[in-house]
Amino acid sequence: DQLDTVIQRGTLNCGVVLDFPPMGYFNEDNEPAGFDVDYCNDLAEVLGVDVNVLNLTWGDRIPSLIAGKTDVVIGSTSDTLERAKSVGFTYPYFVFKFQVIAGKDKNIQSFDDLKNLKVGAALGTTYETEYLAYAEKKGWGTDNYTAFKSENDAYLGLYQGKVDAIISTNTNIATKLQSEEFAGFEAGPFVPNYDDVVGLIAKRSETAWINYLNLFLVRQIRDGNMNEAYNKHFGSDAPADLIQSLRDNK
Amino acid sequence: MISIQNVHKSFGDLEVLKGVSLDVDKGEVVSIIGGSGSGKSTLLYCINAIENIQKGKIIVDDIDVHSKETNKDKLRQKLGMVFQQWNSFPHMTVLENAALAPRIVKKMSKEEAIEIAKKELEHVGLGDKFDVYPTKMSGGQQQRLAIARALAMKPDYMLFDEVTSALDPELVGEVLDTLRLLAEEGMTMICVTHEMSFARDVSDRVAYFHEGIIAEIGEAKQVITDPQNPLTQKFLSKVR
Amino acid sequence: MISIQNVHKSFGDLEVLKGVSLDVDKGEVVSIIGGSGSGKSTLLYCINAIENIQKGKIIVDDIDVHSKETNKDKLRQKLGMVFQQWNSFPHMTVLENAALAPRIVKKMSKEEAIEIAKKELEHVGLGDKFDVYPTKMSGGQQQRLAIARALAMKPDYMLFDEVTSALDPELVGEVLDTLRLLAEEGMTMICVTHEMSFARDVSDRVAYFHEGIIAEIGEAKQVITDPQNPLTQKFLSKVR
Amino acid sequence: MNSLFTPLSWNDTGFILTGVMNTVTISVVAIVLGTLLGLVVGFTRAESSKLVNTLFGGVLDILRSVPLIIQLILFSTFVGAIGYPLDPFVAGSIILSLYTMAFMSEVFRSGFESVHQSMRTSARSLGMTYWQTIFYIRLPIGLRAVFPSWLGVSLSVIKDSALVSVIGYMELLRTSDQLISRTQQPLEILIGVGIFYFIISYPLSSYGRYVERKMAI
Amino acid sequence: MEYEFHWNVVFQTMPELLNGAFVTLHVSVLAMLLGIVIAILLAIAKMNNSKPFCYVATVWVEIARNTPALFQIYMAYFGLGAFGIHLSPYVAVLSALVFINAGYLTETFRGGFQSIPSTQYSASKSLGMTSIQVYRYIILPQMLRRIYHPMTNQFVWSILMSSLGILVGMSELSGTTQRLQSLSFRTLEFFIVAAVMYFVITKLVLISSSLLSRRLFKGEV
Ligand SMILES: Nc1ncnc2c1ncn2[C@@H]1O[C@H](COP(=O)(O)OP(=O)(O)OP(=O)(O)O)[C@@H](O)[C@H]1O
Ligand SMILES: Nc1ncnc2c1ncn2[C@@H]1O[C@H](COP(=O)(O)OP(=O)(O)OP(=O)(O)O)[C@@H](O)[C@H]1O
Ligand SMILES: [Mg+2]
Ligand SMILES: [Mg+2]
Repeated sequence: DQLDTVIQRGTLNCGVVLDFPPMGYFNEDNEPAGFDVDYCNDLAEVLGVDVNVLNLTWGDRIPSLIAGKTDVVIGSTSDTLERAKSVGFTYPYFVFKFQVIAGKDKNIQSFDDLKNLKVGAALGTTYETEYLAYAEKKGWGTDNYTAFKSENDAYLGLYQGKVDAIISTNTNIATKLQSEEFAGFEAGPFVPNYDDVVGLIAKRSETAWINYLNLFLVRQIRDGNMNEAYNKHFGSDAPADLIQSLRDNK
Repeated sequence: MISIQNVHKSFGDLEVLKGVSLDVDKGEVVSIIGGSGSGKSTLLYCINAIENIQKGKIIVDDIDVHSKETNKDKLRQKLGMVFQQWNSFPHMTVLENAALAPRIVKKMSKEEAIEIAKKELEHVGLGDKFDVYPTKMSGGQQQRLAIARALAMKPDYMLFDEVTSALDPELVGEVLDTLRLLAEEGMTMICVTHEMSFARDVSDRVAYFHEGIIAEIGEAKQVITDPQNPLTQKFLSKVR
Repeated sequence: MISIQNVHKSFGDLEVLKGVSLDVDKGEVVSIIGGSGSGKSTLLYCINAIENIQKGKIIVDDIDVHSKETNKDKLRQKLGMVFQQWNSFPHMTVLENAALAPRIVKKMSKEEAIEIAKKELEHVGLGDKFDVYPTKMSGGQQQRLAIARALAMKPDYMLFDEVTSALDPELVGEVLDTLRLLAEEGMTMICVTHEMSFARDVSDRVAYFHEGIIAEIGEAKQVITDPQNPLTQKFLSKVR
Repeated sequence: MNSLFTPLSWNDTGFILTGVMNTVTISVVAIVLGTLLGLVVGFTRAESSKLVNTLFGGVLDILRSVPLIIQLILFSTFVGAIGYPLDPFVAGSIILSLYTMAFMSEVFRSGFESVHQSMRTSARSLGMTYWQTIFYIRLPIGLRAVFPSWLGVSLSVIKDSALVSVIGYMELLRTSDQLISRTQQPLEILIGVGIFYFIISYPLSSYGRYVERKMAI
Repeated sequence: MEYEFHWNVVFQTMPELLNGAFVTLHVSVLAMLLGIVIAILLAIAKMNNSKPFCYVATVWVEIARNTPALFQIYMAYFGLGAFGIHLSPYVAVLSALVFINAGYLTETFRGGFQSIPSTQYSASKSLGMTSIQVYRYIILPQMLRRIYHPMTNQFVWSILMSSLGILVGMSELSGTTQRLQSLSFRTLEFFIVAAVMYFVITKLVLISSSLLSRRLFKGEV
């Protein structure tokens, strides 16, 4: 099975979305870096194989698995039941909150303030779906909505002024706000009533492999690797409630 | 009457007509023969004001062709012209080809234009081809169409530029017969041609062109069968 | 000797040759005249085994042209052929055009092939054009090249299919002169032609084709100047 | 914490060059393979019966009527799904070559057919065999006649190779996309990319048009 | 093959896919119409040899023909964004397609015009037609026939290239497909259906175009 294949091949093909800092991004040497990339490295290490990090867009994640280009995708994949019909999920490895980022001048207090603003998000993400569902419920229509092919494009669009606000994750927003380029922006309200619980994904049929990955995730927390990676990329210890919820969700 | 008086014409540095004079009377048929590039076509274009001239004058029925005041579109209605390549309009039927100019240039009613077109098409023997597209016809038929199309404008003069030289040998006859018919009907015609027997039998006078001048001109039979100018003799011996 | 015996040939439903018989002796020159579509070209193609036949027989020097056993590529080396158009290979120089077939078909060495090619090109008066590309030459020169190219294969017979009808009138002469030269040298030739004076002066016999049969055949001068068959008379009066 | 946004620097030269090289590589592969396949298919189509032609035509039609980007995604997903995952370069080369072939075969077919029947006949009348006629007459004349169209298709392949980025091949446009994310300087980078394509494409397309004009005379 | 096809997901979302197909058609038709108008102006500019216009036209044509469509779209989207000109994905794809269509059609129009033998002009003139009449009755009708097929091909090309909208998040057929497949992760099914839809659209366009041409152009050219 997949586990044997990886070990025999001696390389782990690990898919990461590299435009989603700090989970995945390119550093100034154009090398992959980030929380997810560290997880790839950790996984390869325990497997005793080399790692090959593949750069994916949101939309690429499943095709790359089905196409066999990746063995596992560590790419902040929301664990919806619909998707679980197509692909195998591990236990959660991270929990995001979806949040709005917008120019300070837009002065957004609540999610409903988005009503008449131009809003964007990356195509094929769960927060896109959530925003669209919310907008539909409120009868806002989709005229003010812009989809971007990637997270980076969404930020670039926000930066250039194509849109007034974008929906992204709390982590990414926090990272972006630390850079000078985004000095004029601020984090806005969270998407109401939604925690984005994400897991690793692998081929649905590979239960043994998914078992292994589950254990790997447990050990990441238990052995402190999780906290270390968190520290490296977020600049603080992992919050207790995050650890707790990961443990609970098991 | 067409009166050509000492006409000079150049394309850039190339002097193509070097002083040509020729008078063609009402009812007369003049054939022009001569080697390739000697300026025969150019002369016809100048008569029709499609090309301008640098020196000299061309007078058609008291109108100075190249004067600024002349309405050239109007003038051309007097002068029918048929060219070497079949230039029927490929996107129209035979009848539409012939009826177009009477309708849009002479502003005839559609019915009138079609009536005239039909008459002229029958005149040249295309009475059974009204609704055919010209591309479906032989070269000879296309040339006869071109003649009918010109005739439908009721011109006073007809200019023919080697109308048979792009045709298969067997189709030449039918076109020449049409020209012969026109000549017999008294049309005033200038024909550039390679058909020596036609020039001899049908025209009143023949002019031999050599490098932009008329090297010899005279009564048709005399020029073809007993040319005086050595250049004409040489040319005629080559084309037999 | 070429012996054509009661040959029938159809394209689909269209019967093009309806029983043609003709014997051409060594050294003889036979001209074929006739209207468009009468099957003249088709007969030449059948002799050369480019088209097959449905009935009858064609024998060239005791070889049955259309028999299954016949090596047709080999047979064609005996029979030089020149067409109305599209003859020269535009991607090769004149010399390469003429040397190609001797080299690749007869497997001569390059030197031999070039020597023969040069000889035949000089034969037709193209001794100064070896390195020119055919597209830069006049139509008449291209036709003479085609003749030289065929001659370079040392054929026993030459078939000519209206080799002058795509040419400007002034260029016809030079090609006919080349044919005349070949005839004088004793080449056996079948010439489809529209040039009546050539047929009369150069050939031994003339055959008049009408709708797939030989309507009249006889001594050249007689057929052209004093045809017996009314169809021939009509045809000749049309082409003059 | 690493800085997220860093401006373009000389460090990036190597990275950009890799993108350039990858664009060139996959274009060359597709043009070469597409040309060879196109020659064979084009020749077969020019010479074969209507039935064979219709069959071939159907397949080629699909390649020409489905957007390249969809073909790329479908193919690379499909081969993976049946258990033979391919490297983006390999998958991209295969689809791009087939896509090229679909256009090249039409080009060559018309080339073969452009050699007038009478010219073939006159070659045969000299005693050349069928294959000799093909190699000495039809191929050289036909290829010459279609050279400008061949060049046109090749240039469009170079341009279309940008689409292979969607299956993860790091060609020039994807490279620059990544740099844009990091530097937030889209204009400079895009203009650079545009100039690159232009200096490859413009001289060749001008040359093609020049040849075409010369042949028309 | 381990992959199991789940077609029902796709069929449930058919209305959205059809809507995407409509947007595809919509943007290509618009891109074609605008492209034609601009191309006519550019072709006239190029043929008149009036220096500044001719120069602009040449630059336009050469850039359009010598850079990838994907580049044009990025340029319209993010390149112009750097100047503070913000086009929506729809408008960005539309303007890139218009830009390229205009570039290619300019050459088509010019070629079509030049392919009409000048003898048609002199022949018409010799019948006494004015220049406007010659264009109206003789030149333009013949030109339309010659450029009709290249124009059809350009239109099909526009349809296919609008699929690049996927890369700027436009909701045409490809973009919609991408979005829908990410919800359920049924990649193959969705893209197969999209491929079939593209094929059908282009075939329909080609068929109706040839039916139309049979009605429009009775005589052959
Ligand atoms: N529009 C033009 N521009 C430049 N040169 C021209 C033009 N038209 C004709 N010429 C040149 O003028 C000369 C005379 O041409 P013209 O067509 O009058 O000859 P011609 O006697 O009719 O010959 P042919 O028998 O071949 O028709 C030729 O050398 C030709 O190349
Ligand atoms: N390959 C072919 N397939 C079908 N019909 C053909 C073919 N070749 C010739 N024909 C027809 O056979 C008839 C005789 O043709 P052929 O070329 O032999 O006439 P021809 O006497 O040489 O006429 P021309 O003087 O025009 O050259 C014509 O009606 C022609 O359309
Ligand atoms: Mg002339
Ligand atoms: Mg013939």
